Amino acid sequence: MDNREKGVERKIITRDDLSKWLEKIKGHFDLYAPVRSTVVNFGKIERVDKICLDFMNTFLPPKVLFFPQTEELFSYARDSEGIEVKRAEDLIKERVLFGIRPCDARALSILDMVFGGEIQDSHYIEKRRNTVLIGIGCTESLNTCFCSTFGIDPLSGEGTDIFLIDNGGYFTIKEVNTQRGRSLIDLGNTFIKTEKVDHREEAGSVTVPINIASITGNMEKVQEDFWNNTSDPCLSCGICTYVCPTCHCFDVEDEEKKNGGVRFRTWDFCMSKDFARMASGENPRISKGERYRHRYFHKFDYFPKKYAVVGCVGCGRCISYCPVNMDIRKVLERIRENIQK
Amino acid sequence: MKTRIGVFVCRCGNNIGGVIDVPNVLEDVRSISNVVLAEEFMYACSEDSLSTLKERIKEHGLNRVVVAACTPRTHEPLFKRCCEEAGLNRYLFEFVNIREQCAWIHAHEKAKATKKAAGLVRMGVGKAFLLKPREDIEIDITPSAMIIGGGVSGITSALNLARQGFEVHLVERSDHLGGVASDFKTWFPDREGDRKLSHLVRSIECDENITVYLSSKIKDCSGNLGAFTVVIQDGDKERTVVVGTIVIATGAGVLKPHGLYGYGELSNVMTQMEYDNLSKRRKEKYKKVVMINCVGTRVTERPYCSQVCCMIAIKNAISVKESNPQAAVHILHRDILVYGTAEEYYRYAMELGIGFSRYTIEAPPQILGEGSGDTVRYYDETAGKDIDISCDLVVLSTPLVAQEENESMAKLFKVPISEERFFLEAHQKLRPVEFATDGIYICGSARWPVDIRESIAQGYAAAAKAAIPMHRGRVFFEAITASCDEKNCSGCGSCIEVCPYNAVDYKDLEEDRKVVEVNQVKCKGCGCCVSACKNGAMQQHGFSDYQLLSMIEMMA
Amino acid sequence: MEKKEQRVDRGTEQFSPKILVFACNWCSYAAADLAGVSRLEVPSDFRIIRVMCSARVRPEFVIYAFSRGFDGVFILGCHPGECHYSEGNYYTRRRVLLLKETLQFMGIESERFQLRWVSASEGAKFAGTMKRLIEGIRDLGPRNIDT
Amino acid sequence: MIKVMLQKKLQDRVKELLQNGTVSLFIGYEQGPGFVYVSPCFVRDESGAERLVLNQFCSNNLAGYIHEYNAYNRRIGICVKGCDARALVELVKQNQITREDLFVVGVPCTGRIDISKLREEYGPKLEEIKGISETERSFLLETVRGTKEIYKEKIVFDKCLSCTHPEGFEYDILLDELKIPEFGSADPVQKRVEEMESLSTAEKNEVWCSYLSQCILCRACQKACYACYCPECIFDKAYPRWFSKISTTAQKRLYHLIRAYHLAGRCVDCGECERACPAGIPLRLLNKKIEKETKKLFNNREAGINQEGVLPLNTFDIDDPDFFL
Repeated sequence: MDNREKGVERKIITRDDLSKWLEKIKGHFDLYAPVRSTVVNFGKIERVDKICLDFMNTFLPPKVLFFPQTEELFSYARDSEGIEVKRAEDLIKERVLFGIRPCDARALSILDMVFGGEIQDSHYIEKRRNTVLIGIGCTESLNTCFCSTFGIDPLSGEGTDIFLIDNGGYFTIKEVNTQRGRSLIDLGNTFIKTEKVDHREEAGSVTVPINIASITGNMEKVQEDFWNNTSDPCLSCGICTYVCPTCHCFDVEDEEKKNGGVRFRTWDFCMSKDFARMASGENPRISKGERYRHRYFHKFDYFPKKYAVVGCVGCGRCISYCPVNMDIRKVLERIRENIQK
Repeated sequence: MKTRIGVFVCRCGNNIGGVIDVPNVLEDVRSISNVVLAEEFMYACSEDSLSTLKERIKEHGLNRVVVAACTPRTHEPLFKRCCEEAGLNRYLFEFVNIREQCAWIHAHEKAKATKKAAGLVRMGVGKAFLLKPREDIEIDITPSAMIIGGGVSGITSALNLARQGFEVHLVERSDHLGGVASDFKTWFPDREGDRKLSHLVRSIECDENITVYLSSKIKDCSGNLGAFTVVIQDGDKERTVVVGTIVIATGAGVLKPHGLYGYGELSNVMTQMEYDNLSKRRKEKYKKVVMINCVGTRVTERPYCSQVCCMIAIKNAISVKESNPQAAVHILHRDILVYGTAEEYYRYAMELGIGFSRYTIEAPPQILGEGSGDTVRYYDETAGKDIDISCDLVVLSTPLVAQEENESMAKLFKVPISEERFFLEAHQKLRPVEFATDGIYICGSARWPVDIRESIAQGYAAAAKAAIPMHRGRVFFEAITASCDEKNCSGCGSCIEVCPYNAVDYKDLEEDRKVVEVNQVKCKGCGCCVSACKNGAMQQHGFSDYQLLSMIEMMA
Repeated sequence: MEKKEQRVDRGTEQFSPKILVFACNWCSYAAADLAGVSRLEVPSDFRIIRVMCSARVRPEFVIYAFSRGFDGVFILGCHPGECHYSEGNYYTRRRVLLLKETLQFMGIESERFQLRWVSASEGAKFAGTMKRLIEGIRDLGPRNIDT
Repeated sequence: MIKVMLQKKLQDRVKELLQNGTVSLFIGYEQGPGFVYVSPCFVRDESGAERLVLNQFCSNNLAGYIHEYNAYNRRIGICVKGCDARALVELVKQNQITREDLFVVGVPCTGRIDISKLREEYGPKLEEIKGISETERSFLLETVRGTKEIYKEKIVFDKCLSCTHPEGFEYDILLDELKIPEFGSADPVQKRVEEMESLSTAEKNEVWCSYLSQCILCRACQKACYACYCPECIFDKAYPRWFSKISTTAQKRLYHLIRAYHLAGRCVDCGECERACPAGIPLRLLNKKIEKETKKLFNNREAGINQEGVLPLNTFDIDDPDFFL
């Protein structure tokens, strides 16, 4: 099918020029972009030609750059006088994140509510404030994608500073949403041309939405043994949580050293048996079913109640990486059926 | 209750204090949380230090005590007892070795030794923090002893223990009792012998508490103080006895110096022992006797002094001379070692006209003659020339050497032997007739070449030591056994497979789950099972993963 | 967050490795004491943890120590056949060998992890062995703990 | 369509087993998010038996679920391929279950398809695949664009290339004769182990660091393993804390070393760890290395082959090698 409009005037940048632009950006900012090793992940770019452009989406979501798996909060030193606490140095140099997908951009806006709401998490906010996002639209989708469920347009740059669309030989600069974005565009002025092009405005394959309208708000109606049975194949590993762009639970750990130590926060996952275990040894979510229920409640019940938004963006990572092929869409459908029963 | 750790660093006079900057160590230790007190002692083991220690425990409400001093192998019991006297459970004490394993071996780098000592104390504190109170394990003791070796020392031990009312099993590998001593015509120093020995042997035979096993060997030994199970082999027969204690009195052998001074080739060259035995059986009248001392000893392959040969040589020289005053007796020696009252006999020998001449190891004496030796030629340092002595008998003073079986015996009883293959006691000064292994004792020349006087003294000593637990009737073991946390046990059975004592076995839980259980009496606390346990359900008291990791962590 | 610690002695410019030693109570710990009693000189770069038997040293301790930045881990035990607990050191020998191979495979020099037999009477052997092994670690240089 | 027949046979037998109360739970496979994606399936009543599928994509080693469900069920029915039966042999040997508590249904296998290999051969649009059949040498994929033939050895799991079954294992039912499939090429992992061994230590370190940099410590490799059955894992212990979630290379190396070491002599080479790894780390490499060494050094047989024997680290030989001393 061909959805191209003929002869629309757009700002474009060729693939070659994109590299040059990014090279220039790299001169002013720390540049992060997708890099391929065993998997594709966001990484700090030393050489622009290492950037991977033919990726569907990264293995780990961009949250790693704002809420890293392990993050130092502060360090402390003890001597006979007392304890001295030193806050971890936060990101000072501004950086550019190139290649964020629309679903992940939405996910960041969700994380903003968590870390920048009632409680301001300075570690996150600082990093977020100092990062410019260059998004790339999805002209193709994976069969695990279901972002349209949550009203996400794969070709809209909501939440990004600059939004590009890959047109094969060249990228269209579809949106420049912020002042910071404009200044980045200024850096690339010599490479960005305005041309009449065949412009693609729709995703190559639209993601299939699922009906969640009757789910949020009605989760309580799901019977208990539903969770036990549904969670049967689950291995209680941490993959779905760690690859989820909106999961943000963390654990705080101290690493003791001689006369002092460092306090870190690290990602934690709610499918872990120990996640809810208290110091007393009491564990309110001892069974796999209870933990599984909690995971779905968090995304489709607690989140909408608290932030008026569903805590899922339909990126499909948890489906692709699940070692036992559990499918969140299938589970949601079964939840709907169970509620209706 | 808050953990309150008291750290006490011993200077051991100059031994530790001379190398390690003790105040510096204390300063470092004070910065560790939960350390409420850090003090130094000049001698921590002295009576007044111990009473100060007790006071400090009470005064500061200490519930963990760390002493950094010498080695736990000798002084740990002392401090543990001290803690106990101050009302603190003995298992809440931790010993740090900063003398033998720090000050003494690193005396050449004092700054580093101080840093290391502080680190070692930190590790000790790290472990002390996690110590848990325990009670010793109590075991009943079988009131019987096994004496291995029917020589003078073993006989003495056996008689002594039997007279205290204990059942004694005396095992001798030859067909008669008496050991090396039965080869001697006379004993040093009173030069009586035969009569005394036969008296001792008769006493053994008459004592109804003693069972003698002649021509027998030990085939196997298992168990521990209180209940050793020993298998005695006599030809094809095997007997198993259970005894509370074991005394090793296997003595020593005499070196047969083949290849030295024509021994084995010349008919009139023999060892002191052979001469003694010969003169016991028939009266020989030799006119020209030359004795050569230090044959095969104090040399590279056998660097030790056998301690008894000089005296044997003098004793035999005197007896030659006394039975035939015309005889010319010469002792060629490298040095004469006659300690204590034996010096008298040395003088007496000289008065009798026995010649003593020194030879050097660089130019050892030569025996000249065909078929039998007729001349001994040696280089006399004083005269500065070779001197020939004519002879009709050459007697070689050879050292006592460790029994060949010592190695296999050591493995059987799990006790150490020295580089010279003699048995190694727990501590030369502090625990001379004991092994580090409880319930096994050592006496006589199995430990080190000794004369008959000492053999007898040690025989008594070993008997006295062995009698202590048997009189008490029960023994307390350090509770460093392993135990299994049922909650975490997966029941995989690895621990059962590796336990050398069959102390671990399955136990069925109600909830249809198999877990293991450790028999606290059978467990000897090696920790094999703990390392085999994958998730740490099995732990050894006093050496738990948590405690050892904490030590590593304190070091990192 | 992980930095290569500078552990070079300024005075001698010599690298002071961080070495963990497990010694069994009956043989090698006694040998270390004997080395002390004999006033032998031993480099001070190691710390001994006393265990009742070398078989108590679970391989995880070794892995843990390497993860915590130790440059070397040595286990000292009784000679084969002389184990106070009959057979503990045979288990140790297997465990150590397999772990050495595995460590090497994962990029940690197997020379950093050593097993030696030292009996209670071998004070001099203890001193000599430690000297040699520590020298070996010095030659290998510091471990980069974040890699 | 022999496969479909087998699937039907399986469904019927399971229905029967549940009906007459032989088992209270049957663990098999069901359709996941697409034809090529298969999920473990837990059937508790006869009506559920229809969910069961059986095809060349059913690769999970279901033995891993046994320790979790054993406590709650009288007797568990389980569907195993020849290779998975090795895990059952080990579980019985390691006292995790008694053979009588299991009802083992052996399913024939001619090699299972590795999705990542398939993706390389076929392309990313795996949702196009709607059916599968096979010939002696190839799999025939029925797709929306017609049938596509792919040589088996190109897309089966590496482990399938050197397939091994346990000796003398008694299945309760065999759906069809169990044969060891033969392929033209051998399992490349042995060669990869050798390649790794030939590198210098620094190079090895570099390779592992690059692998470990991808590791997210999700511990799926561990959770997917049949042999991970401890009530509380050493990595989860708070006291002592062997392992923290702080994601440094050092921590990751500790994790992978301990995991592999704990599997010494127990790894049945089902490859679940590697398959589960979302970051594509070749974990079998480490397991194979340990298997190779235990074989070479201690003359130990692969795990799960025979029903006798002691784990290599739970025993010793007085003449064990001591060249390293």
